Amino acid sequence: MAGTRQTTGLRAGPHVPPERAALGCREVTKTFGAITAVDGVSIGIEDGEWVSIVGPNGAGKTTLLNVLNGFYDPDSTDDPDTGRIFLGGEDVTDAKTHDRARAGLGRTFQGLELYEEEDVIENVMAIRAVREHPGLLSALTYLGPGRQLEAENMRRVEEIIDYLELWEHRHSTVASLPLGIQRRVDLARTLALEPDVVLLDEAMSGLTYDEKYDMFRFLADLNEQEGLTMVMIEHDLEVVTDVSERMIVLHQGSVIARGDPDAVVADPEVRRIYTGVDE
Amino acid sequence: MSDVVDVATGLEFFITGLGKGSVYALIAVGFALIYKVTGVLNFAQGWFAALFGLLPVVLSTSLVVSFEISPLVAVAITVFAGLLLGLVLEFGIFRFFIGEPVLSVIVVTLALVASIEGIVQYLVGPGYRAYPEAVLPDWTVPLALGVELQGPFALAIVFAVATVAALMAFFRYTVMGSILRAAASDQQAAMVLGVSIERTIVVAWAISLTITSIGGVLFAMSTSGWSFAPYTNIGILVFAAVVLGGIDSIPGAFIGAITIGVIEELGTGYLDPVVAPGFGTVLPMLFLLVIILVLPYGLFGTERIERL
Amino acid sequence: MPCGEYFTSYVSRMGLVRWRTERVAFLLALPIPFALPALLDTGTLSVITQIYIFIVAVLGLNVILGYAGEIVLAQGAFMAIGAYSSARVITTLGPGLLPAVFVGGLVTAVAAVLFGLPSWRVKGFYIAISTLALQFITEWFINAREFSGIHGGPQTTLPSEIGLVGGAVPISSIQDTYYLALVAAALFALVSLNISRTGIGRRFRAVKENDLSSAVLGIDVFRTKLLAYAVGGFMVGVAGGLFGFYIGTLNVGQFGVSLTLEHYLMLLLGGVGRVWGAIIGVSTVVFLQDELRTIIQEVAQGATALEPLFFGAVIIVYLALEPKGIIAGLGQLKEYLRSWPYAY
Amino acid sequence: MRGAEGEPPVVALDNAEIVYDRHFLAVQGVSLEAHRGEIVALLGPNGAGKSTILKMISGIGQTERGEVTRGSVSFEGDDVTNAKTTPMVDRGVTHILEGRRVFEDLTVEENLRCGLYRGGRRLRSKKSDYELAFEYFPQLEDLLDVNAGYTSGGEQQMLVIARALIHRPNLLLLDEPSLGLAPKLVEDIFETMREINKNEDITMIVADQNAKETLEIADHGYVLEGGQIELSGPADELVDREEIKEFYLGAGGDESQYSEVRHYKIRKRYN
Repeated sequence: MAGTRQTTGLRAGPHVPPERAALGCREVTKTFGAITAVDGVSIGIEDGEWVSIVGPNGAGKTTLLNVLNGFYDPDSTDDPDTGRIFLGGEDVTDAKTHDRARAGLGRTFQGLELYEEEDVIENVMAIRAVREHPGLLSALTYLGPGRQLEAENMRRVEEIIDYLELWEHRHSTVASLPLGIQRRVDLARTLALEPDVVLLDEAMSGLTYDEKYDMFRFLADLNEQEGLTMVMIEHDLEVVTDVSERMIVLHQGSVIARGDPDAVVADPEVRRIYTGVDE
Repeated sequence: MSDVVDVATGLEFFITGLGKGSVYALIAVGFALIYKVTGVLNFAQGWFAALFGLLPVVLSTSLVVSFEISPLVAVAITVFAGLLLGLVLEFGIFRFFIGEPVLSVIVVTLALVASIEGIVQYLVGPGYRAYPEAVLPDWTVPLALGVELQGPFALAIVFAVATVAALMAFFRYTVMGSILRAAASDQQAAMVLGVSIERTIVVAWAISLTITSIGGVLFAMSTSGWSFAPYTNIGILVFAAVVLGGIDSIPGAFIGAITIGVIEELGTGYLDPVVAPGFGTVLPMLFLLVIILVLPYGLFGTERIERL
Repeated sequence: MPCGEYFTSYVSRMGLVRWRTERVAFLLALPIPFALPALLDTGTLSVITQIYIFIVAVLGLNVILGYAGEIVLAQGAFMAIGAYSSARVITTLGPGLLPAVFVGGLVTAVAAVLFGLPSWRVKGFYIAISTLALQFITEWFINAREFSGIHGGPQTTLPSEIGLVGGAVPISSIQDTYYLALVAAALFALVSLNISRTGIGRRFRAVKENDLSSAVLGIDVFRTKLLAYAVGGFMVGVAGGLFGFYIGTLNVGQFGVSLTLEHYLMLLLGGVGRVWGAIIGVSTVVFLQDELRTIIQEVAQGATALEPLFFGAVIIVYLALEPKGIIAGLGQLKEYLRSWPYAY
Repeated sequence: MRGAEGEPPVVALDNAEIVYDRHFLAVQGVSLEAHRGEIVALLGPNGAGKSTILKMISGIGQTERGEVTRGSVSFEGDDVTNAKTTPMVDRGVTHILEGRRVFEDLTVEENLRCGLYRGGRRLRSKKSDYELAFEYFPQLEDLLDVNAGYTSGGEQQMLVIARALIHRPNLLLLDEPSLGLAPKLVEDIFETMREINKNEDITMIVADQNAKETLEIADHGYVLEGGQIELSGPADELVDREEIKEFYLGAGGDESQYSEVRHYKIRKRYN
């Protein structure tokens, strides 16, 4: 990482101004009826950074991701400067979910949300088809450029599958695969988008040590070699402190601490709320 | 003077609509109940109503076999037959489709539609059959401006309101009601709490078809006789009613059905002569499409927050 | 899988006929449908023609229901729109059968997209019921003589001889219609297969399997659904136009809810989402209906009205035994034979 | 606490083989026992067959076309191989399925109410209906009127355990109770499980990914891999076994290894 990081307190504002961040939001609030899931949150993720979001269950972590990628609309505010979401320096608050994905925002899911009846190749190809797909006529006739494009897509997808070491499962129906492999298919699917920023919603949840280790191998490689920006929700603090460069702690919808993971974890307030280890 | 007549006509349309709507409500509530508890979209609902509407005619006249049962008893038997058919359907058919894809179940109900059409055509054909005099109510309820509410419609309103109130209380306050809803929400999770899915489905079908049978008979009574075609219309109007109310809501189905009944009657009265015959029956459908675009979960359906 | 054969390119791996045995079987089977008119009586030929036409229609339904997963209950209305609009084109403009059927398909595609608009806000059963409402409206509209100026009257009779394009290549006998329907069925089967192996079909299936994650991963769900409505609607409309010519005289009653039910049964019985499922399903159902009619007439004269009852019963029993359709059943059989004599 | 001498185990699998869909072999030759008052831990990677074993004990596996094809399952000394769910529930087996399966459309109170039926009869006890639940999960009392679908993951996990608790089981099967929960919550919930086990005399079988926490509360543990038992023994012994440490903490033992990943670059195979 570039050494531009300012050393600020754990209760300071966003690390990077949201409007200039790879992904950011300014004072975003999301309520469901009487419940305020996300309460005036501002974040700014730097390009190429690996950031973890932690917090107790119900803290609003997943809701925040959902607001960032447009699955939920944030509550509208009177102030035009608040409640805004930025992707790669552009205000995308009014952009549709699928347009944000195409603009480079990938995502994996806590509950996987795979195409369960399809095999691994189909799962990845479906999202690959978002990036590159032939015109209607070319597809219906399967002639000319359509055919070449499909073959090219298939080549790219096979590359992703090879990269994530999913060879032996290529033709297995996703529903029949163990969780560790399913989580990898989920990652493969979002890689097919060729994203700049990936939101990882508990991508290690329910995995064994070895499976987590593998997953990290892939993520670290993507982060370092491809410069992919990672925003990760994760409960395992060892994981968080070992790999991420910055950490954001959410509690009851608000950011209660952010900054260097080791410093954040050492914070007594965070320990009280999150880890439950009193010293 | 003409103003008074117009108001009276309007009121009459409205009252008839209310009565018709209550008949629809009985059938619609039966539909919503099945959907709520078992997740089955019973496309045969209107056809079941037709079958039940026909049964008193079959039983009390020598139409097919010479039963010659007293008409009132015949109506009672019909309602009981509703309960019985519910049991038969569960034990004979739907039991085998627990946990199967929704589409398969839909096709089963479509196949039931075909089967019922076959039976009805074999028994009586499409023609009109007069109802036995003895079961037709000869009284009416006088209302303002000389408008009267027909006996069958009055009965329908009473039955519909009572049924909806009873079902709402059942689902809200009884353990069995909670269990039925739990089974609808997550079958496996309910099973490991000892809920017998088979039994909940039996209960749902039995209640549903009992209510439907009352609706089917009352509709025939309101036209003093039975014929097939109107029931197929009802079959579709009922879907509109249920969607209007929000597909899984019992009071929603009731209010949706009343709304459909009134719109249909007013449309038929005022717009048929202007546009084309039958427009009144189409009007509720147009209304439905508008509602779906404006209020996707109907008037009373539970809005789900989509989660990821 | 056969050993000793390897794919040398992605294009060959993604081909439709991939294995040598498949290629041989395909070449051997190819002439059979073309030889049938010489071998069969006109009655049977007429039944098979109907099968071809319905295959086109059910393949269209398969695009909407099987690929995109939208439960659309307006199949009858789509067929009607296709039939009446191509009939209208034939009777007023007379450009020949093919252009008329093409226009019928286009009109139906437009109608289908309109029918699909509610999928902007709702899904699942709400779509099922709102499209059922549109079926109802369409039937009423065509039945109303007040609108004859638009649809040409609820009962329209088509000329029994029409040129394929303009006056050229006249089509009149059942044999001619047979070949026309055969070509149409083969063409749309190929189109369906192409949809299913290209990005379009993959996006359809993605939306069907999980619309929420699809949207988050960049698929425009609403547009994808409307595309399915358009493509499927076009196919159903073409089938409607052909069916209109096949029966000669249009009557709204033929395009009712029962036609929708019939096509659903065909597709579900065969196997949703599979081209071969649609083909097998249509053939099975049409032949089954035909056989049932004959048997009932032999056993009990006058009991023909009971045909739908038996028809319904057969379907329920079949689905109780094999709820995923014939294709899935065949797949299981194949799996069983493959591992035979070991259980697993 | 421990079952009396000579008393048959609450649950025993004897050399059981479990097959799905007539062709998929999920579990092979597994024997395990849970005695009265014990907490038994089932550990192992995903797809090792932990859930499958629980599902075949409660009978719910049959709805997924699972079948015990060889060996036997016994409950309190009686053979219950391939028994259906309802009779097993009647005998006092309650299964908490993986993934916090609350009835989302029902309120928390209605969810709890569903636990009040067993064997077709309403359960009666001296305490009021939900008192037992509130004793261990006091948070639930404030949530009674909230739709269960709107509660947080932790609250949902508490709700399903509470619902099972007022169902008064003899044997409680828990599938991945810690999945996706924050560390503090995992600790709290496992502690509560131990309390319930002690105070209410409920035998438990816990299948969980979180080996450390699970073995901490368990009496006995089994480690499964590829559908077979690789390792078993008293929990306090298992905790110290090298294989367990290696499996759950990586080859280096206590210290986490993820930091290595940051400096580890895999060889690019393609591109």
